[in-house]
Amino acid sequence: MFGFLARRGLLMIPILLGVSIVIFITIKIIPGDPVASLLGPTGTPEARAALEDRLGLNDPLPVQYFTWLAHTITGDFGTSIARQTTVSPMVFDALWNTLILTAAAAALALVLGVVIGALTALRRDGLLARIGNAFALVSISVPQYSVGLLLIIYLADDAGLFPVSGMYSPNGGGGFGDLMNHLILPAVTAALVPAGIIARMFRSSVLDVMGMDFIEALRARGLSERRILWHAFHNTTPSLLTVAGLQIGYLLGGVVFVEAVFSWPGIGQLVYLSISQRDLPVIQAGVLVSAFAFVLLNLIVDALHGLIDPRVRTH
Amino acid sequence: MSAATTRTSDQTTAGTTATRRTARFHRPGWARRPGAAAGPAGTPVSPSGGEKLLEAIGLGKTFGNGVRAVDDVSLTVGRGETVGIVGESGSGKSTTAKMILGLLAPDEGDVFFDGVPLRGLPRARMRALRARLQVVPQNPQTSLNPRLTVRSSIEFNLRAHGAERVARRTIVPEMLERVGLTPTHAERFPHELSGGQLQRVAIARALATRPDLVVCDEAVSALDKSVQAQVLNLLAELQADLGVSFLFISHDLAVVEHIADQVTVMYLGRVVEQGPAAQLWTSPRHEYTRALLAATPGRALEEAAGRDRPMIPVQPSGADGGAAGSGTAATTGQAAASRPPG
Amino acid sequence: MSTPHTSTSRAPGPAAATTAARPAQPNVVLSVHDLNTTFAAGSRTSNVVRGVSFDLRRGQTLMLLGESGSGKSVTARSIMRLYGRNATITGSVRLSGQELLDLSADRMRGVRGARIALVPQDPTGSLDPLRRIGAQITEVLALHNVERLRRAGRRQAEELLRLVGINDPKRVADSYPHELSGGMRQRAVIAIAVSCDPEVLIADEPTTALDVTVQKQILELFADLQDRLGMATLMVTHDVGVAAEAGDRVGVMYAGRLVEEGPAAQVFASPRHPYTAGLLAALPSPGVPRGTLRSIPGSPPPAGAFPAGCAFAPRCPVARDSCRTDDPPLVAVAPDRSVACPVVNPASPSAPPSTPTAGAVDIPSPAAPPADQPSALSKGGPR
Amino acid sequence: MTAVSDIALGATSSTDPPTGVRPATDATVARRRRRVTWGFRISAATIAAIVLVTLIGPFLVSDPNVGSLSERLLPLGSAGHLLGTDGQGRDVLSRLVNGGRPSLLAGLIPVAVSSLVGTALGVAAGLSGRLTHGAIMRTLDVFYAFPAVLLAIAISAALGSGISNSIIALAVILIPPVARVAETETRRLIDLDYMEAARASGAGGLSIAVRQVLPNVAPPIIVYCTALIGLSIVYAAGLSFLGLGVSPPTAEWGLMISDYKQFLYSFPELTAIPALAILVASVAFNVLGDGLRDLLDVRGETLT
Repeated sequence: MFGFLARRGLLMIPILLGVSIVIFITIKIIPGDPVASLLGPTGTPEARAALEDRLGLNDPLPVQYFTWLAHTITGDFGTSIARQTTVSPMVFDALWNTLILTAAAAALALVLGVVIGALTALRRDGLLARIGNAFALVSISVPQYSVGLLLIIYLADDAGLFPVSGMYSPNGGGGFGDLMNHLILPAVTAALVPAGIIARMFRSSVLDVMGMDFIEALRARGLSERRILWHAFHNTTPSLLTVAGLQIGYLLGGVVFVEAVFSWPGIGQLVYLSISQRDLPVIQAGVLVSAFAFVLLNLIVDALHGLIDPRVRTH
Repeated sequence: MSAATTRTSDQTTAGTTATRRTARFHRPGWARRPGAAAGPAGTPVSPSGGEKLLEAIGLGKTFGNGVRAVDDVSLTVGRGETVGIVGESGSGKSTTAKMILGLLAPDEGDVFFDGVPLRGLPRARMRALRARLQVVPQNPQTSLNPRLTVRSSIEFNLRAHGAERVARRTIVPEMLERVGLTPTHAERFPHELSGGQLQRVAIARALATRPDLVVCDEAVSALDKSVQAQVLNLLAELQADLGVSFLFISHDLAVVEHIADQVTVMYLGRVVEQGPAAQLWTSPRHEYTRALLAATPGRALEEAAGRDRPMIPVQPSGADGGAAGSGTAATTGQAAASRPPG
Repeated sequence: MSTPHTSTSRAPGPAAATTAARPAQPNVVLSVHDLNTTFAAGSRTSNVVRGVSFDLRRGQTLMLLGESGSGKSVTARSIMRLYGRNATITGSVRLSGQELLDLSADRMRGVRGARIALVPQDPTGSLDPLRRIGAQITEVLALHNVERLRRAGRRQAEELLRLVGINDPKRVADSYPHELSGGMRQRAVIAIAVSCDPEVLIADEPTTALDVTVQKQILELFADLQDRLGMATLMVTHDVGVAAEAGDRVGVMYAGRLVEEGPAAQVFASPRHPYTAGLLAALPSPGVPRGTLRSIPGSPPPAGAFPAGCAFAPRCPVARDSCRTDDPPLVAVAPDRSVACPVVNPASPSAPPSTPTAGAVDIPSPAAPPADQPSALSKGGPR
Repeated sequence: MTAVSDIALGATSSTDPPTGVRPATDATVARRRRRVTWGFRISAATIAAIVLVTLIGPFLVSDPNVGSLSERLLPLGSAGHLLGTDGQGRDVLSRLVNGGRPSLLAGLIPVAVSSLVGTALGVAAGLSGRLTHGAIMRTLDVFYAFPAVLLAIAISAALGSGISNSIIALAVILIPPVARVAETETRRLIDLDYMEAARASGAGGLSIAVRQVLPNVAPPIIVYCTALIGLSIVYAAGLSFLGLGVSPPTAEWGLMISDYKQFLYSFPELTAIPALAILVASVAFNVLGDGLRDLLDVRGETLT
């Protein structure tokens, strides 16, 4: 098991390197002149040359890359151009907020997806199953930014049940209950698409397993249908894990829209705001940190996969 | 595909005369080749007297995971001869077949086809050579591409060797009739055919380029026994008519004994016994061959055969399904006549 | 997902004797009578098993021999009522006198695994890939023997593995299915099947996925277990050789029907039904020159799409006109032997219908040899 | 992205097939299920209607960019303005109809591009030896390591706003999943008997890829990409919503939502109308994908 994890962990290194290269290149092709925006309109050519030199912009690209990478690995993402503060705390705060939202949405999506998936697989012709299928189909097609807006109107504003935006109320609150209250609407919005996808995949997976030979063998051994279902669900866990892992990763990016609508102070909103301000270091750091979280998540999913499925461990 | 350069051999003279690649396909019909084994069906071609068509010397293959799949395997296939390879799973028989087909490069040893070593053969020449070296795969359900019609599957092989459209048009129905189907089968998809019919199509596809050697990789193992007999008879008949050689790979000793002149027994990647089929059956030398023979179910049944059965005359080979009447390639009266008194 | 089934008309068909009329046979563990299985797919129905009857005695192995689509596996599964709602099973299946088709789903569940066990074809597919072998055995033990403790179950599991010829039961019990070889897996599956000491063991092509040398070991294991545990075995196979080696009796199936039934040695030495004869003649054997195998023309009809009359008639060399309209019943032609063919058994069309083992009337047949001599084929002969 | 099949449970799983013509292989079971579903028909009709409206609609409605402030924020059903007017007095129906073309194109073109590039990459990787396969797949893995939407935003931002840049960004993020599906399908074939026969036939690699592999890989790719169109439309409108797609005053669905959300509390229907348009188009393509799966008998493969 440790060997298995170590192998998977090692595989992550080249991927992370690739990720860093892609980010570095993306930032390099961004139009606009970071030096000019740092200097402001009054910068002299001399000051400009000095700054370029200080920022290492005259070095060959590979050197620039490795310098950048060395800083990045130590958690030094530089200084925000727009806010003139160090990027790291900003980004890690945002990441934490995004993770809270993602975790809540993922839990919701998983529960909803598994319940609907199991329901539609086992009661294939019932009315509930039809409703479940329709829900799954519509929810995977939903544009989150508009669903979020509509939820704001009907639940937050008209009914006054939930706060409209932000993480905490400005006056008072700030506690766990306050956070939960703010969390519900964005989490539901973010969970819709992954819930639909998990439901559909889980349905297929249950049907798949129920069609396998060993299910008949269990029946021939006299097991009750409930017990057989238990075996079947156990056997769907590897594929459920894979799908759920992918969906949580998708959430990490997909919450951008949700964060924008609900003014949730996460990575997505940070990156989105920084784009309009051409705040390169923040964009770099935001995308890099998200990708890192994603890769880490994959590692965890792999580990769980190995834990559940003995066949994965030995191969 | 237009790079039709040289062929290594001409079929009719069995020499190394270079001919245009497409010439192969412009012959009218399926003439009986001079020089092909002309005896009555079933008369074994002398194993040693025949001309060497394929020679594998000291083949060895180790896979990436350290498994020694094949170790020092040598065998010879004469022209117009059938050589069987018997072995259980993991014996290396399929790996050997892949190396002989040139689909897998051996770590050690060499394969000579008609005197030409496959190792280091330029790509173009190897591809040209493949017209003469074909394969009939194991599982009738997967030996044909499910998304292609029978015609497309056969034409694919022909196109690979530069057969022009006109030639392909005539060869496909000809080949289908040759294996006991009808030209109407050309437009069918694999899922519309039975297992026996699928293997007939696979045989037609393999023979379409008029090969010298066909590797039959467990080609009848997945068939029902009553259908398997039809296909075995068909193979024997095609060999008698066309003089083609077969390398017949199977785990079924009884089938190999029946169809092959020479048999190679493999165990854990090595050859444990080689010799004439009949001798192997009656007086096996190696311990493993004896064990294999003893384990072959129904051996007792085989020994008791012929004494009291069958009490009801059963017709000799006919085609299975669909093609009742015109399309059946019934075995020749000759073959039926040579049946031993029952 | 219960296992509903319909056990409807028990009305005797024209060709079937009533259940009551059958004399109780000593040692008959499983008695199948006029078994019919029909599957419904949408509006279509297909009758896959058609009036199959046979008796199975204690300590006996009956081979159901047939090619693909002959209904042999469906027969085996119908006996265990393993099909869902889309299958209709009629007739009678009696296990030691108890009618199985009348049992409630719950009670049938108690029979499965405990009194009738199944060894499926593919040992890999029939084990839960995510659970250790030991746990899969103890699960069944616990299921059918509630009072047993978990640890005792584990010890019992290891004993069972030893019983099926596994030398290091501890290791195997702790293994996952994918860590074992095919032969080992099949042994584990057999251990599960015999764990509750069943009266009847149903094995569906138990050796088809195995190499011949392993196959031999597994067949020997079956014989050995049968001697030790005294159960009756119903084995399904497409392999004539396996049937000849391992069967006391053999039932040949074609197109959902039993066409010939009798002691294995006699059936293979002197087959009566044209299909049996053709099947045997089609086997390659020494002395038959290449290219002269006597194959049966055509191919077996697909399951559920059987021609009218005798389903074999279109491929039969001796078929008469009447064969294409009348479906011949299975008729006793000698003590212990029955054949469903009016041509080889001319007395039959007017003769009273009879069940295979009724043994009441011995209809002398000109086609039958005066006496079936025991041949080299008897079980336990040279292997 | 696990490949899953919908093959019914129960009777069809036994070795001796009770129904059906022949041993139930993948192909035969699936072929029997081939059918045109109602979902397929309805979704195809819906898509045809949407396309028709976006093609000829603009000629039938008023100029989407002309409005008078005196007519701003008219409610639904007003005379001459069926769907009312927006904050600048522009006709909402006109903007909706005119917004269809950029919205659909921004969704369709990335899928078209990525399906071609992704299939080529996937099949090439699937058929190549270890080195090439590894190189292609590991490169794709890197793109896979980004949360897709975030990567699209980053690329869009890097290239600058504008519809063509958002199309490029979406194409880049859609290539890896398409390539993975193609690679998985190709690998599934590679050891099959007929592929061995094809290699043994002497045909060239390209010929094998086109004539033997593609007919098998194309159906699942078509099904997958049809569903991707729905996703792509949602993403494209989302980029516009964030201000990274088309620039004002062009009418586009995502931009309409972004424009109208300021009136969210007073005129929620303004936001709901373009949102509904996106939802209908997206659902239609997803249902079409499901229908195509049944029609082309593809083992299930849904969005990731």
